[in-house]
Amino acid sequence: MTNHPEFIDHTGNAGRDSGYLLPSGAPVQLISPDGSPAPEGGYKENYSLPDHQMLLDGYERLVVGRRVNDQANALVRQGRMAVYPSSTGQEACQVAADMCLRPSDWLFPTYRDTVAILGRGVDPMEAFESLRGDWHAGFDPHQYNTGLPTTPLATQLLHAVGVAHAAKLRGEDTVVLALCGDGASSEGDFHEALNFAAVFHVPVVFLIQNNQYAISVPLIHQSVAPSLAHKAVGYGMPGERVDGNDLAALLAVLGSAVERARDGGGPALVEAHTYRMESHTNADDATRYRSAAEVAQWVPKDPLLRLQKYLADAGHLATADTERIAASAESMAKVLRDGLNAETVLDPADLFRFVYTEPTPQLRAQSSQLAAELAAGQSLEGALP
Amino acid sequence: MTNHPEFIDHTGNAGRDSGYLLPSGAPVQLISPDGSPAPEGGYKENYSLPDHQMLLDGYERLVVGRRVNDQANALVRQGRMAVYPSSTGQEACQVAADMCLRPSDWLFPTYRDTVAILGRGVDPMEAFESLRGDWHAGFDPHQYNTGLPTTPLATQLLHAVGVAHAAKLRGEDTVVLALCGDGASSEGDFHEALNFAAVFHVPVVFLIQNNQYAISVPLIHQSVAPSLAHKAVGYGMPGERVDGNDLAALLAVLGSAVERARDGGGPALVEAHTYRMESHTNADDATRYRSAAEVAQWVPKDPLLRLQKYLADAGHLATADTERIAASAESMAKVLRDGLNAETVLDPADLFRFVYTEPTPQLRAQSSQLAAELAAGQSLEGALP
Amino acid sequence: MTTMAHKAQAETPAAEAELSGVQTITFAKALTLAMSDAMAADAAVLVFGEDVGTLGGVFRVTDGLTRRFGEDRCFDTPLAESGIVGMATGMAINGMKPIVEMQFDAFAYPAFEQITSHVAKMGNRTRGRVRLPLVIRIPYAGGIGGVEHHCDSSEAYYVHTPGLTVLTPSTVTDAYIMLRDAIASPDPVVFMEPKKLYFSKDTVDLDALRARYAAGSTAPSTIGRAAIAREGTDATLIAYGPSMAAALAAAETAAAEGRSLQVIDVRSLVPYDDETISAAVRSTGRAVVIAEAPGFASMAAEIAARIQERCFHSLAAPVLRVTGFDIPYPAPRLEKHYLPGVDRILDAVDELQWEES
Amino acid sequence: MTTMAHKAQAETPAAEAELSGVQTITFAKALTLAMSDAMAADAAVLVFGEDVGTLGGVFRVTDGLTRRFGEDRCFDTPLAESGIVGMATGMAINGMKPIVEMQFDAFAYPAFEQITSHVAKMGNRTRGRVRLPLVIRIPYAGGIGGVEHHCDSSEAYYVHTPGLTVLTPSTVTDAYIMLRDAIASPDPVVFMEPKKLYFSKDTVDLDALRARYAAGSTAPSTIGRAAIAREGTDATLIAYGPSMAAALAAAETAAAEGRSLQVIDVRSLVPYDDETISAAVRSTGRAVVIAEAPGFASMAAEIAARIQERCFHSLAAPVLRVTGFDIPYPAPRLEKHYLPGVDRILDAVDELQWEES
Ligand SMILES: Cc1ncc(C[n+]2csc(CCOP(=O)(O)OP(=O)(O)O)c2C)c(N)n1
Ligand SMILES: Cc1ncc(C[n+]2csc(CCOP(=O)(O)OP(=O)(O)O)c2C)c(N)n1
Ligand SMILES: [Mg+2]
Ligand SMILES: [Mg+2]
Repeated sequence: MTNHPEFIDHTGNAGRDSGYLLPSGAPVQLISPDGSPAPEGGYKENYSLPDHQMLLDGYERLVVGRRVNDQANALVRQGRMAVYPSSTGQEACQVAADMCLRPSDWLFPTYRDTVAILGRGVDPMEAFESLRGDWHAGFDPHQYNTGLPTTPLATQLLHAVGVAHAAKLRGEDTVVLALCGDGASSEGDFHEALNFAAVFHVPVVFLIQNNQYAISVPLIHQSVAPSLAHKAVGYGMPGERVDGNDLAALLAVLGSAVERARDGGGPALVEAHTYRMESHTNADDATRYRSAAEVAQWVPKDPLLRLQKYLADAGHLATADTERIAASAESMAKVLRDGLNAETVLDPADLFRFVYTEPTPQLRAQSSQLAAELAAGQSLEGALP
Repeated sequence: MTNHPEFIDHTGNAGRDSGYLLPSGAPVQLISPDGSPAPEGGYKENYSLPDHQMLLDGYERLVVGRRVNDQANALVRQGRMAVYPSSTGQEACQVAADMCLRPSDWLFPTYRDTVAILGRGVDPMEAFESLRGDWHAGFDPHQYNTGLPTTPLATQLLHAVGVAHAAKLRGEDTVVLALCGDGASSEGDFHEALNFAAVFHVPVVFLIQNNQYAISVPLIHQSVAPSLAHKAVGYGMPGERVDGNDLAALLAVLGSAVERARDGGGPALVEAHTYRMESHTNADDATRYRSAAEVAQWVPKDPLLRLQKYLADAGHLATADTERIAASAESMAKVLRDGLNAETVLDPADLFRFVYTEPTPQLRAQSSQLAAELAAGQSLEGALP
Repeated sequence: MTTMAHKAQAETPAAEAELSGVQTITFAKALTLAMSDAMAADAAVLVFGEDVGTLGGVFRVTDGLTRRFGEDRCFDTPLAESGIVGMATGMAINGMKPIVEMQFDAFAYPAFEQITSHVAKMGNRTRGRVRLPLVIRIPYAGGIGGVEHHCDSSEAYYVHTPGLTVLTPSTVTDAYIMLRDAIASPDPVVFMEPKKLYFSKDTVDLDALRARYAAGSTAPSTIGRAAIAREGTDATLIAYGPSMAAALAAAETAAAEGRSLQVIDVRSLVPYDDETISAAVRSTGRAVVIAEAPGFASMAAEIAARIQERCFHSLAAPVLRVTGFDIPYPAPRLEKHYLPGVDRILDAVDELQWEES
Repeated sequence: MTTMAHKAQAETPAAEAELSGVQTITFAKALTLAMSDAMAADAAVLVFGEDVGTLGGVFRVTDGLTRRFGEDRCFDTPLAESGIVGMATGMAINGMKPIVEMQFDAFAYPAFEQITSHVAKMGNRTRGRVRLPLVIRIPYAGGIGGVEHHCDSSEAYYVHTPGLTVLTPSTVTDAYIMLRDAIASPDPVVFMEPKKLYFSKDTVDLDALRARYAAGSTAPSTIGRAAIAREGTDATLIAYGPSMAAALAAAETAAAEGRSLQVIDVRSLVPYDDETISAAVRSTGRAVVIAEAPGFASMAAEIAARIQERCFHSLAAPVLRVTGFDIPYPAPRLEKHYLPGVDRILDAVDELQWEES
């Protein structure tokens, strides 16, 4: 129905024609780690630097994102949350994802993408509801056109394809941006999602945040392909790799993939090279599997530092900007502190309310049983060790 | 443990380096459909024509394979088998697979690969036991180093990887050749198998028999990649495409992939372009989804005709050869007829014997129940409509 | 870009002469009609899966839907079941009502994670903010001489998973109305179709069936409602789907021998109709549960456990089960030994301690 | 090419000071020791999965195995569960005895097709010619404040699938011996480890435990054998794995109130020990089955159904079930309402119609 047969050579008679699908030889970089414009050569197809206003907006989002990570890490240490998977060091990928999308577009995040979720305008306390352990999901995906952060790896990529497919069938110009990690690219669902997207030619941009690790497992045990972006060619979609700590390059590469998808150009795969600066979650201890020296190499590549230098050097970061941005980050941090320090009240009857649209007779009975127990003031801790 | 980091550029700093992984621009062909040596240009890396003795052996296997398909189709029409998925037109792929392997190597076939299974020396009545509906599998994989024909698509590819991995850990030089169809390449297990094979650098050659259809679904609905062989690059293994109706090309391409794997070169993906001349199985009606004209285009590309002409033109197919080969095909057909026309006696107690090494108390009780029913002469047809 | 509006124009409404009035149709045709009527009524209803388009499905259940509604409404997918269910989930999130076909029971297993971790949980996870109105059709069970992996009775996996509605019709009428009820449900439904019934026939009044789904109709949904398939007073046989024929035949045979057996068609496995089934068993005091799946930790186990919990003091004998053995489904030539047949059911009835009553 | 022989040389046998004699160890450590002892005894035993190598597993159950046995014997795989189980199947076909770890219960679902259609069926399919001596370790169940998808009690899916042996220990001793029995089994074992017990401790005599597996030992396997965890005469509590603590605590409380409750640890879910469990229930005449999984069509349903089938005339009351509700496992702050606790068990015991006896 929706293939693009001009790209296909299943008869086997055409010449080698996959070049246009291959990623650039090195990750696209527009701003060097030291904040200077990257030299020619890291470019491909002349991606160009976004304008200063956009970069300034992006810088603000990065600073807020970092503050979110820092504040959340502190709150989880203080026992105000069940778990927090920090994205410190990876914020540029999430910020770029948000900035490339319109409100009517959809984002499908993973568990590590709280910064991106907040960037979509999700109410912070809704965004943190699952991490604080109150409920499995705290926000309405339709209100923000944002999927729920998904734990079973790579499964959300198929939901992204479905959302895009539905929109396309209705003739809407929605684009869907789906995030996953390097580890998730090994799952069967990754393969099926990319293939479905390509065959149905739907507007999905897949962004692999390659942060070099899947918990403790380094990329070398995950894949021996030239790059993860090279997987694109096997689906007949273009692949690209980009410096995931360079917000400018991310905006250029993702932005062009998103607009190409919007124009009916079909899906694309983007691999962003970044690094998870902290442990997998607060429950993990990254020192068990990687050296401090390795982590130290990534410190100077930090996405915030680089953009700050670039903007400052270009004279686009006035003291007023810095102050405003710091205030905005602080105000977000305060929202998180206040919200997460406040006690929430949960209704145990909710356990039965939503499993089906109408609770089944069985669930009504079970709900009554629990209500009776609670009314009788039973201790419920017996089962906990 | 077993990666080959020389191929990997996860730092993203090397130049474009995936060329060596890409398949040739067109499927490798060594003998044209008209039986003449293929012109230069379809070659890659100078694959060379196998010697005449090998081709004559291959021709005999093709003729026997075709006879197996014809005889089995007749027997299934006569109700002597539950089902038969014919491989008429695709025999060259299976014959080449057999010929490239040593007895100590392993083959992992699908349900359509009866010709390959027989070529491994499997007793014909054992090979047909599942197709006649007597039991799920009729032969001992270890006796023939041949996996059981697998129905759940692509799942056997992982078993192939495991067999290869075990052999490699023991320092054996076993190579495993795993077959699947074009449709099966869409399954998640295909992705996981190729990736595991690449990451563990194990000696598996994956052969996709691209016969253009998955039951009724043409390849264009399965993939829009430049070719299925292009999927190899995403795993960091070489891919190649080959004319699947040209036994000589198959022997050259598969043979070199097998020997490369044996020498520690790791896995490879080969896509063979062929065509399923008949319906998916006897239960299918291919006229519902494809035209007679399309089928007719493939008749002159037949693998038998082409090799016969080539050998005859080269003076390597004496009348005596032709007669011997015909007799050998007839004798195989007779084995099938005699075997499948003979009634087999099944022991219902077998239903309980093998589920566990030692039947559980529950299964012993159920076995006794059935034995008692049978002793009481109960009719067992009640449940059948 | 092809829009649905565009396709609707291209559609030739008269392409398929639709049946109406009183007709003798197969179970498979009833399913086809349920889908095509639902598709005609609601542009959000889509059908997709492996071979469901041009071929019309390996059992021809989707036959004609692509011709009638176009390739945007009924189409083939790449061969990947997790992909099919996962994409359907996304489409359901975004306003569609997909009906997907798993080609055979065992070939739904690759989709198990999507079904269990997403389809089943989405409504609850989102506190009801995202409902998934999707239907996963699964041809299941044996009795058709099918080869390995084509005859699993896999319902236990789904009924055990909270959040799924699991339905299985056994009559031509139910094939139509239960599938329409499934499509109309705001919640995800696993719709299990007994393969061996596909070509069974019955005469039905299509106009009457359709009227149930007309605007303003107050016809009750079959979801959560068991059916009393035969009245009887001495004992209750409880079955569903592929086992209904044997249960009814057993009751017929027993009647000739002077024993009156009531037969219940559970048909809605989840939600389960405790009320009807417990009342039935209390009325007879004896029960045999019949199902084709291996019995261990199965739907039949649940039924037996529930009945004894609820009807203990009405029971003259334990609730017995006649199920498939705890073995993989046998090869074609041995399946007759596996399937719960009339004699095995009557043996169980004989064991219900009649001497004591 | 790296061979095992080569690696064996590279191995430093004294790298890990192994424990021996009487030791106080955690449940997790008992599992580690079971694997390392089995690996030391048999070069065919391998361990792999996600994060099991350098990290030693997210619960540290494989801690030290790579250091002691090298990367060929304990290693990380790409992140793909179907891949892990499928590769293990191939390795088991070719002479290895793999132990694979699924990181959490819900993350075994991507491997469901491999487990159901291959691992479970291979022995039967081949008339016993290919046995798969592999162990699939699955940390399961809740009570740890885990987030969604990390607390499923998924045993029903496996126990319903013929061909799988399903074990679940609840004591430190059983953690060791049941895992060794699982590794020694020629058949595939799904080994379900209650997460909340990982850090529970007990004092065990490791030399005595190891002696069970020394050459010439005649110690019986735990496979197929339930354990009587506490003697009692008034009613029988039947539990396993994560629910044993609550069952034992309930019996303790009941004893203080003058009611003597027997507690059975089913521990071998398949094969199931009808003999021990039916005899126990017959001796008391009353039974409550306790399990954390949703009750519908669960292991608990099977136990209840079997007991009433076999012990009907010994029963003074229906067999009651105290299970998880039929809902997805709750978020951390609500899980206490879900878990079968002491009070809920005692309520069920109170309902066993004592007035009538
Ligand atoms: C299907 C599945 N298997 C295993 C896990 C457990 N798990 C959670 S995160 C993770 C690592 C993921 O790595 P990656 O995809 O690179 O993302 P990152 O955490 O680095 O952002 C694992 C193994 C899971 N959530 N889902
Ligand atoms: C997991 C799974 N899904 C669906 C099927 C049903 N099925 C059997 S063969 C087939 C088509 C396979 O096509 P392809 O891989 O191209 O192999 P071919 O039959 O053409 O040799 C399908 C859909 C199956 N066997 N397994
Ligand atoms: Mg990662
Ligand atoms: Mg094919």
